[in-house]
Amino acid sequence: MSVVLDAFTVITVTAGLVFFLAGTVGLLRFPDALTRLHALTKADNLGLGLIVLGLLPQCPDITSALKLIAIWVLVQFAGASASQLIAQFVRRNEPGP
Amino acid sequence: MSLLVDLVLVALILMAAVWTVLVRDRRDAVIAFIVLGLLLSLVWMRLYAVDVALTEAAVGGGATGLVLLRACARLLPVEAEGRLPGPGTQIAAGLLSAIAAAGLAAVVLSPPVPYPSLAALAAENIHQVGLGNPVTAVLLAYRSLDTLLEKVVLVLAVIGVWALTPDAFWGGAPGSLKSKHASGALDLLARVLPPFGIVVGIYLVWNGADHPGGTFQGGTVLAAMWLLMMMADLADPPEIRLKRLRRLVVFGPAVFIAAGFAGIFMSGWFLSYPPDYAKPIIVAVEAALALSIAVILGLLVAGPAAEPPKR
Amino acid sequence: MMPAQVAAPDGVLLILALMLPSIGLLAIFVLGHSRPERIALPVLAANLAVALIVALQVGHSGQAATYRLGGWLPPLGITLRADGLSAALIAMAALILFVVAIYARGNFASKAGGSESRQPMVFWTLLLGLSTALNTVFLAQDLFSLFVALELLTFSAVPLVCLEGSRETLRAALRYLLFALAGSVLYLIGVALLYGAYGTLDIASLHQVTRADRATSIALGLMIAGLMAKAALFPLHLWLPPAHAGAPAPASAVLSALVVKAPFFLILRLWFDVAPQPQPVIAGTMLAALGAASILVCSVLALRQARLKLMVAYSTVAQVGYLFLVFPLVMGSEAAVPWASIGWTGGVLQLVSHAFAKASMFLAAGLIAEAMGHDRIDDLGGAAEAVPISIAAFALAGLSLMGLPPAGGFVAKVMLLTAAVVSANWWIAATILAGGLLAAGYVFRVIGRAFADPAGGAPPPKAVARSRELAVLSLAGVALLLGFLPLQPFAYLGIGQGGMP
Amino acid sequence: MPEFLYAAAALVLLLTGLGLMRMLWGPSPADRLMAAQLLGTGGGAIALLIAIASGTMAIIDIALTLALLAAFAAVALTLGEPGTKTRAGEGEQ
Repeated sequence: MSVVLDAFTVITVTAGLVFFLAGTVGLLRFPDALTRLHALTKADNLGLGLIVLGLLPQCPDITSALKLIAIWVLVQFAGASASQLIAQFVRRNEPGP
Repeated sequence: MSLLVDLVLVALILMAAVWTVLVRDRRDAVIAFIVLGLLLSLVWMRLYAVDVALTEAAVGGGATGLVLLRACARLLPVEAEGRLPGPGTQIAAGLLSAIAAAGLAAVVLSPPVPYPSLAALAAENIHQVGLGNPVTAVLLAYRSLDTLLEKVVLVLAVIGVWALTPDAFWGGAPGSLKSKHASGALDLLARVLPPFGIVVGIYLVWNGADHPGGTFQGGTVLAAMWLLMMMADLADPPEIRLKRLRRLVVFGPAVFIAAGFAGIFMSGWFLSYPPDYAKPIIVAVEAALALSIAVILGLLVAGPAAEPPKR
Repeated sequence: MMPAQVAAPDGVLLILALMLPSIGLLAIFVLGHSRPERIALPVLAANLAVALIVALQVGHSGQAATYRLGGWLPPLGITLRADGLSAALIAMAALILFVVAIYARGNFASKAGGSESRQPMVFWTLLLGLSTALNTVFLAQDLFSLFVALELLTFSAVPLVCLEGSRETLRAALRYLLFALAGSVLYLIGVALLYGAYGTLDIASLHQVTRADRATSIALGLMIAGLMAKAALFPLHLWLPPAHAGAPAPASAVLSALVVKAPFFLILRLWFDVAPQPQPVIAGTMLAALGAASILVCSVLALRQARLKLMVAYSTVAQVGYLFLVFPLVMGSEAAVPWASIGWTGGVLQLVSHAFAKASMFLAAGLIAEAMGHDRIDDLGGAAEAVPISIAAFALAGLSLMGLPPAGGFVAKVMLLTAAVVSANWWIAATILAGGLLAAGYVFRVIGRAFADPAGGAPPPKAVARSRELAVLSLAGVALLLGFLPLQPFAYLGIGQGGMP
Repeated sequence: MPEFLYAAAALVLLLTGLGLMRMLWGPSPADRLMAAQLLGTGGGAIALLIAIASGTMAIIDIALTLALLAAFAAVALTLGEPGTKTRAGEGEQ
């Protein structure tokens, strides 16, 4: 059982890493601020989400597991709001395309 | 493998620190400074100083950035004048930093073996105050006088900031923190996040007795929530003449001092706690302090009064 | 480690010395809506009473008074301790703060029934903040507690500088803040290094274990450098003149008389109680050389000032310079212990007599400026008729700065001079004499102008309250009375030194 | 398993740290802030990975605090925006 869970952790955490990689590459390579923002949110949503998912089986107790989920939810919400704010900021401060 | 984490961390910190100093634009420097705070929080975490890491995460993430960016907003007109520190100031500052860094390096590179520490002694005596977190025992029991006086420093800081109020505005409200541009996202954030934040803040204070966390971390999170509401225009900065506000500022230090004097009567010494009641007293003092810290930090960010009091 | 059952009654007073002013400032913050001085004055009076009782008890018992916070023993807990020196200094600070408060009613009294206004509220709370800070500096026995004390001091002192709110005073306050914070950072780094090396911050514990190694030297060097910036030792004095000259007179008086003494006191503690014995001769000589530079450079600058308050402020840097002459003098003396030497006693006496003299001088300068409507030295003609008592106080305080008999500064400087001659530090002896001459120059310049005829067309001087003039005179009187102390090491200052429990 | 989690933490740090190049390049404050934002999320992930890897559950609270304050820098950015209410020389008379 634990081997299966460990394998699950390895796979999902690795997948999470891929999204962090994607986020970073996007942030560095995409041409303008709004598209870069897209890349960023991918890392927020999926990168952290997959890592949390992968860590859940490794949690020693239910409280920490719940905290992990709460953290992911908070980051979703904060990330979405922050992207909105940053996008509005970009709109105001840069001449439109 | 954990060595790799540390190496990357060190490289990033050096980069962020150098960039913070070198970048010309103030706002860019502040953003770099926020990044530096994040990285420092990770460093404390790697050193297993979880209490410090929590403080850095809360203060660096919630308060410092706000204070500095608000200061930037006020300083922009000055920057337009193009007045930068002269070469003399720059050289002096650089020299000072170099001397301090060289001193630190010289000591750190020649460590005494073994490191002497009071950690064991602090842990040995912790049962006398009924706590589980030795950091809290240091802050609220062994060295409680320092903590108490630091809270007096915070009150003095509020007075110092208020002292910058123009005479005609004394008693009025600090300048609004709200953005000129309405934003649904900000409004939503400021409506949804504070309930979570208040729970987390209280949790950190309560948890601090036995686990990492405590008054300052919890108080800072609470302050951040208040500030968020002020920025989203869901709360106005309060008029500085309000008695209710001032009572909240003083509440924590006053409870702490009262507990100190109660100690003289209950167990012989100022700031001593009778063993049976030590934990409830300490938690009560912490709760009062957290409330005051939250209000004080909020007021420090809000700044001096910027309009006359409403009659 | 359990709390002991009985607290020594003298020790409880040490707690009161810290807590009374703290409670007072919190009370003004919450309650003092219209008349903050009604809380501040009784609190400062009580603080004076506490300080005097502590001083008398220490003298009576011949032993230091000690209090262990929460009953915890060092190195885990924090100790407050009043030895002879600390007791003398808290009494000095309490007395000066009280007299300054009486004087300051004239500047910052609020109108009956009026609503709270900015300057009185800020001034009175910060004055009590300074009282807390100074008592903590003089009594705390733990290097980190002393850091907190320095923070209390900074946060109370800096806003006082810009109380007026003009552009220049804001700039002066900001510069002061930068120097003070840089000093704090250096001090704190040193504290961390010492803890890393010895695992304790308790001064009495450190006294027994410090080694003359690299870590200790660097830690102490950083701390002393930071404190030098706070004490405005040349060339780190740049912040002081605009800050002390820009503050309102009562604030300048406490800043110059008391606030710059706190970091010096801490250097004294580090040097004699923490640093491994014997202290390096070169370091002591360097401190004294900077002190001598302070005396000479800033006395000359004081001579050249056009404004009275700036002149008095430059004189502070010069007079603080004398304090730093102590270090080589004590090392060169024949006495086995520093506190039994003439050089050490002369230094302490210089600290105390300058505190009273400079407080008096700044307050006198304030009254002169109020009466004349300006403080340009060249246009002070007629001041001797307008505010004769203030001019007299200024002259008496000036005697102390010059080191002329019968002032306290005379005894202090003669003791320092004797110690310099005995230890064959001729350059120090020459500096003391030159500094006295220069001080005579800048003091007599003011007195001379004050007795000149008023310039034609100058507005008639305004009257100032007699009680305030008498407060100024009383401080100068104390500075004078100190001159009747005998020319020998005082046993009182040695109480509790050395064999620290 | 801890070794893998530490390695993952190091990788997340490396990746989000590389993202900091955007902080150096800019060009707008929004771009720089995005780098900080990415590092914030990454920091949360690193904290969680290390918490589980080292068995120090208290570290989860660091991630919780970071998550709670994740949007603050973005909100604060609007404070520094030209056009918000600024009063030059405020505090002087």
